[in-house]
Amino acid sequence: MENVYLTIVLAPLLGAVIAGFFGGRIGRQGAHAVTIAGVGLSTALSLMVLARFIWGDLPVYNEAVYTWMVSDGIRFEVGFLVDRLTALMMATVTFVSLMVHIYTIGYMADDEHNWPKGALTGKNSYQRFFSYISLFTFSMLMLVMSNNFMQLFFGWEAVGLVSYLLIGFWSTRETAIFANLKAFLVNRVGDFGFILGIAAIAMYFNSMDYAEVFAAAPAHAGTQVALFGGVSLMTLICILLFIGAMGKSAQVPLHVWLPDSMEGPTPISALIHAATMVTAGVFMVARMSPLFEMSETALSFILIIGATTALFMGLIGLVQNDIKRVVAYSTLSQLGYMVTALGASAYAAGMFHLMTHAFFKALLFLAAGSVIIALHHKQDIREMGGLRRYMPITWITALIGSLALIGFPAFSGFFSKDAIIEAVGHSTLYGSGYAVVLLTIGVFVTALYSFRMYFLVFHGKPRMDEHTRHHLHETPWVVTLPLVLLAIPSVVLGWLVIEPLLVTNWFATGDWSPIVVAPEHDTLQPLREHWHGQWAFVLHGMTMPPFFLAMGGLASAAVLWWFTFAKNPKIDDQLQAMGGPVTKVLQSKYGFDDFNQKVFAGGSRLLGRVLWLGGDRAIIDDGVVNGSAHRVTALAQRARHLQTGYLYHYAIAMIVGLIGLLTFFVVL
Amino acid sequence: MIALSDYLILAAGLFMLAVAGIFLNRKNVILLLMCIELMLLAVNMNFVAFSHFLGDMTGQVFVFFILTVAAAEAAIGLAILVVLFRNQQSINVEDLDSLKG
Amino acid sequence: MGFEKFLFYVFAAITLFAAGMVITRRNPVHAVLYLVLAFISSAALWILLEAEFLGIVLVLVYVGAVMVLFLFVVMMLDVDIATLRAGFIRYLPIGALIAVVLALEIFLIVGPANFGLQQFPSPVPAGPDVSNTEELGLLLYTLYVYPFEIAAVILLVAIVAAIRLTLRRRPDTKYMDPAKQVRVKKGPDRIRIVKMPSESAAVPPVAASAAPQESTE
Amino acid sequence: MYELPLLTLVIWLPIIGGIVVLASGDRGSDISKWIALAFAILTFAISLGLWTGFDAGSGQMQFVERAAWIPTFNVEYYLGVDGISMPLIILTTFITIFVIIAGWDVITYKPSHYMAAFLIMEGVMVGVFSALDAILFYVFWEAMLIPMFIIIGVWGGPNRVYATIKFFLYTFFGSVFMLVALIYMYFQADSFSILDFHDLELGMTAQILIFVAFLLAFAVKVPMFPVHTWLPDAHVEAPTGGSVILAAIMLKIGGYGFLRFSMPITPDASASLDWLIIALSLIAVIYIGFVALVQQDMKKLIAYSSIAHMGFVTLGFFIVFTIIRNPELAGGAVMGIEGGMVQMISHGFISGALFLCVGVLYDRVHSREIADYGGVINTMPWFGAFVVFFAMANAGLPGTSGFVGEFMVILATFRADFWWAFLAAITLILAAAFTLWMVKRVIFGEVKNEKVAALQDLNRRETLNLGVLAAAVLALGIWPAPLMEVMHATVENLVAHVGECKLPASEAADCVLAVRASVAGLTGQP
Repeated sequence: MENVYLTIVLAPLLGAVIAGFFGGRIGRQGAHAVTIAGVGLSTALSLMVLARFIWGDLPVYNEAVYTWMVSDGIRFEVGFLVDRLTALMMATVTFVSLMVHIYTIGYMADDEHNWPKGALTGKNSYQRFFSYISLFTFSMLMLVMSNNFMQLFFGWEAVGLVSYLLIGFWSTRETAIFANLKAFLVNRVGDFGFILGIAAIAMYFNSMDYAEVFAAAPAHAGTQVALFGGVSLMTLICILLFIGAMGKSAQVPLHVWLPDSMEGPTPISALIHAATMVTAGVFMVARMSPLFEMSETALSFILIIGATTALFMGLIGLVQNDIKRVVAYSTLSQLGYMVTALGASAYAAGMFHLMTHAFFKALLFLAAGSVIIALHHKQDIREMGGLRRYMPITWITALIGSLALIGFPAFSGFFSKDAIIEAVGHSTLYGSGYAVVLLTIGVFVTALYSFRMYFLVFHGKPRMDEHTRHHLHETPWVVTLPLVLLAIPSVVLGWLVIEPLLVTNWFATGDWSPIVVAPEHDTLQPLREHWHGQWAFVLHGMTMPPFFLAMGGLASAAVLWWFTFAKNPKIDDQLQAMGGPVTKVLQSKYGFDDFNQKVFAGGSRLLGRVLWLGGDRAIIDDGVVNGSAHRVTALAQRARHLQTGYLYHYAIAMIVGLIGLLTFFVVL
Repeated sequence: MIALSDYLILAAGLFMLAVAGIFLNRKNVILLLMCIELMLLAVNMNFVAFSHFLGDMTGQVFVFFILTVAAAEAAIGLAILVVLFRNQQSINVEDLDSLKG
Repeated sequence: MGFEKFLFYVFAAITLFAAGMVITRRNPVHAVLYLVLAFISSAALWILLEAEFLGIVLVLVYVGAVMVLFLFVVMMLDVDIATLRAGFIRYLPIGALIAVVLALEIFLIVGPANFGLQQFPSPVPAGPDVSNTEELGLLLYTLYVYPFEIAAVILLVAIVAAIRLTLRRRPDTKYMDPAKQVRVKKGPDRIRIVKMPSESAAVPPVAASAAPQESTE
Repeated sequence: MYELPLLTLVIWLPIIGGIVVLASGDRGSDISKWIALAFAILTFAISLGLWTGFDAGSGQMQFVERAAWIPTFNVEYYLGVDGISMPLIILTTFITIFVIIAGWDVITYKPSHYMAAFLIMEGVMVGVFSALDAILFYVFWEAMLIPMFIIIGVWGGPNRVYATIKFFLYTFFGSVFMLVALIYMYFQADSFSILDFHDLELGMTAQILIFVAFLLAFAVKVPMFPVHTWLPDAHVEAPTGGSVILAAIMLKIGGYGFLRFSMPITPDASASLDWLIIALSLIAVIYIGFVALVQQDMKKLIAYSSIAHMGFVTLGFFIVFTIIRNPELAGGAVMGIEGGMVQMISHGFISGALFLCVGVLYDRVHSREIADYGGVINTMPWFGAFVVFFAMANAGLPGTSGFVGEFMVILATFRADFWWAFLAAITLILAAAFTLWMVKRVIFGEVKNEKVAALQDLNRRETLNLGVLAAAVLALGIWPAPLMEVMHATVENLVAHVGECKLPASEAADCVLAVRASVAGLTGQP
């Protein structure tokens, strides 16, 4: 199997290299052909691997490809661990990536208009874009298929790099290059914690290998570290690792980069900032479940952070008018759900939501992209409306995506989200009460903002200008095909996989279980005990508060729209104005951006200037280095008067010295 | 008998006179040079006296070398003096302060 | 008091007296002459110390050569003695004071208490067949041959330096350089061919007659 | 079996080459440049023999050459390499090639002298890395200053005189103390062999004085806070090639000195004063990181970033003692030193490449101010790609060589102390911040002015230069194992050596604990 796995990883890399370095020579056709071929091959093989895990009896693969280095008895290797968890992620990543590749053909078709005239960067931007997304696929696969922490960190940073390149893809736009720098730095804050976590593992386990670390972990369950007045080793490691996940999965307060990253082209918003990369944190925590299970403190921490993100980021989505930003805040909120699930030890539920979310959020983003293409890169939802008549496929698929997002019964989101809320409800950890309340309210908010956007975009009278409206038409097949292909799993996936994923513990292969849950934390156990098939789950879910809240949100959006907005298009602004201070707080995104900008960015620049001008220049250079030279000069200026130039003065000095010396000898 | 100390005291006296001479004639380079000759003479006197009283010829060898060097010094010193006078029309030490700091 | 001792005191007195005159004489020529006296009496004292060779060398070399050199210089230079003597009286007390202090200190050390006859008994006088010159020569040409050579080189250097320092080229006197005369070549040094523009007929007669004269010159 | 004296060849071939280049002169043709290039490549090719012939299993000195030089004082012509110096020698010969190529068209004033200076520099630096005799080392060490002095002083920028003198005085100031220490040890050991010094038994007071003397010499070279201020000035004024050599190799000599002299000769003093070096290293990482953030001049920014990265090197070296002292720790000491070594090699590539990048811009626009640029990628896309790549490497992105050393040092430091690792890891954020902020302002954005609009992309020569360096950075990042294997045995030897007390028998009772007391005694504290 090694060759298969290597092919899965290297095919996109090869595509990226060819498209990136020889983009000018092979042209647009060549570039998208070669990258799609690469990713397509990966997808096919990944699906094959997944299929063989489901229906065959593929053993878990855990081997090193080559030894990166050996130092001090620790082997740093590059290798793959492919079990069912990995296979699921691989399939999701490659499939969504393939869809995005196809979609990009349409989205980037007229990319040269996005560049200033004469800029050489605009010349092969199409090929470069394909190169980047293929490179991303490679990096993400390296991340999920890793069997050790070093390679995990490699993938972790590599996806960050590609994200940096892609957010700043339109490098002449000031907002884009601001956003990509911000994204990279905020992610680096997370990585800061992550690398310390890895260092802690290296110190106490003397190994980078997952399997070895997990095997040795129980022995360290009671280890205490003399920090902060004594914490358990596992808590330290888990919280440090989770700080990394907070960066990548955009959890409060490291979430600030994600909305800004919407400056990148829409396909990558779908691929990287919704479906795959941001879920890396979720995947990582699930992968590390044997460690996280040993620290209730860390789990509580995760629970609270996740729940906070889930509700409060959703609220911001209510006041956004940029179509992509609404979806972005919804992504933040959904990531919060996944993380909360992890905190409640419902790793399977988190992975389940990750998967369903990957499909329906990619779908929503691509649908938004489709709308943006049709409107010639206008993104303000107040200038849309009535698009369902012009773009039927986009409309239907977007509706499916929205329904899946809000957890409409029987859609994929319903299963995953209900499972999460139920699991969190069963959690007994500190903070679980807080979490379950926030998540439940979050359901209402999700439905409200999703359908606010949906109605504003697809229903009512068209509000765009005449010129644009005349040119409105459905986007080409390369755009709509991925929409349709993503819509199908958005509907049926939940129904199909909830039973294996959550109930029968499909992840375990033989005696290898990637997801480990301590019995006392097993919040999915009640679900398993009362499992009577999907129908029963749906029917049961429809009696629970989240369902009513979701429907309430949907209904509120519909009512608001139907009775007010359809008549008065300005009503949205007025409503927001009525919100007063609350709206202000939401529009300022709770002030995180201003705070970071002023305190961290401004503060470091100020500190740097003080240290440079005060420390380096004033004290060291002018004070000590040039200062000592000046001191010597000044002293010499005074001492030179001793040199009168008169012979007899020197003679007297000599004789006086002689007398002194003689006196010294005589007296002694 | 003449003691070693007698010679030493004589040499010391010579030396003192030379030192005093430097003070008194502090402006006349020629006299300064002469005083230096006197000092060397005093030193030589000591060497010869010690050589005699210790029965060691090395002291006289040293005097020989000192005489050589003193002759060379006097020759060059006077030559410099001549050049100096030619350039400055003076051998007044007070006029020679180009080394003043 | 033996004759020897008497001689010592006489010459010692002469030496000190001469040295005192050297530093107090107004006229430098006198000072040099007193210096000669001091040297000669010192030479006598050295002979008393059985250092005959050095005593003779002192007279021959020092008095005969170096002091004459001093005299020449003193007489050659037109020295304004008055300004050079200024401040003589003013510095007399401090000069005397320093000299006395120094002398006292030295006497304390070199006095009879440390270097008297008890400590350093007078050696037995050498017989008439002992040659001080020979002994010195033996030492100089065996053990001290290298320093001796170096001393010679120093003297040579001093000669060269003194000549070089005092040598000067007078701009107002004319010299012949035989080397240059010998090196003259036929071509460019003896004959110079000057190219002239050819004459034209329109040139006025006055100019035409003047031109050939210039060219032959 | 007859063996070529490889080390002698690698040292003297470029020096002879330099003389030949000087003799060839500048007669309007490129002949001197071709000769210089030929010598540089030949030297590199020969130096590769050191790698291929190296026995990685042995931590002993190899390719040893030994001949009497000044027998009166037991000074020898004594050369040899181990796993620490060999990679540095190859780095030197490798980088020199690019320096010569980089100066090809740019240097118009006496190019033959320029090339010759670099070739001689190369030979002398190889000499520093391979000398096993203290006096030989010292001679090379000081000789190194001369070509650099000339390079900055002749081909430098407008303020070059100040920068050269500052550079010279700083480094000279440090090295005289080292000479005193070396002579002291000669009287103790009756030999100038560095390996004899390693086995020399020294009392605590002597060790501390020697350690401080070495520290002064090496800290200036590294440079460590607070004796670092010569570096930004020297870099700013130096021509591109000078900056590259300075950053890529000369700084490494300080780090090499710590490994070859300070730690093995005075292990007890190092152990008792390691807190000082660690504190200075952490200050370098953080303080300098902040200072780099606000630089207006690209070369200064990279210079400050070099200081911060070299802080990692010294940190990696000196945490060893904390780890050794802690009996609970199984390992980590070797990783710290190896991490520091990898960081040195990698920094050689990355900083060299970054300076070459600045040189590329400077040759075209004649400005190093960040504010004079903006949107360079619009006119120079390939160049922009290289800059982003090297910037990422500078920020320690995994997959590039910049990551390997940082990663290992952080891993090892964590064993020594959580908070040290915490502070060291801040570099992850700071390095990314100052490097990428510069990239944002210079490379990205809209074309800022006409000069930028008129820029031409890389020519073939520049592409070759940067491309090869990029390949090296990538190769080392993807597969550092070959480099690690070479130095492994040596570093293990070194760790075993510095772990042993060198105090004489009379002080043996104080070996670990009384170390502190002795320091207190020296400073007059109870």
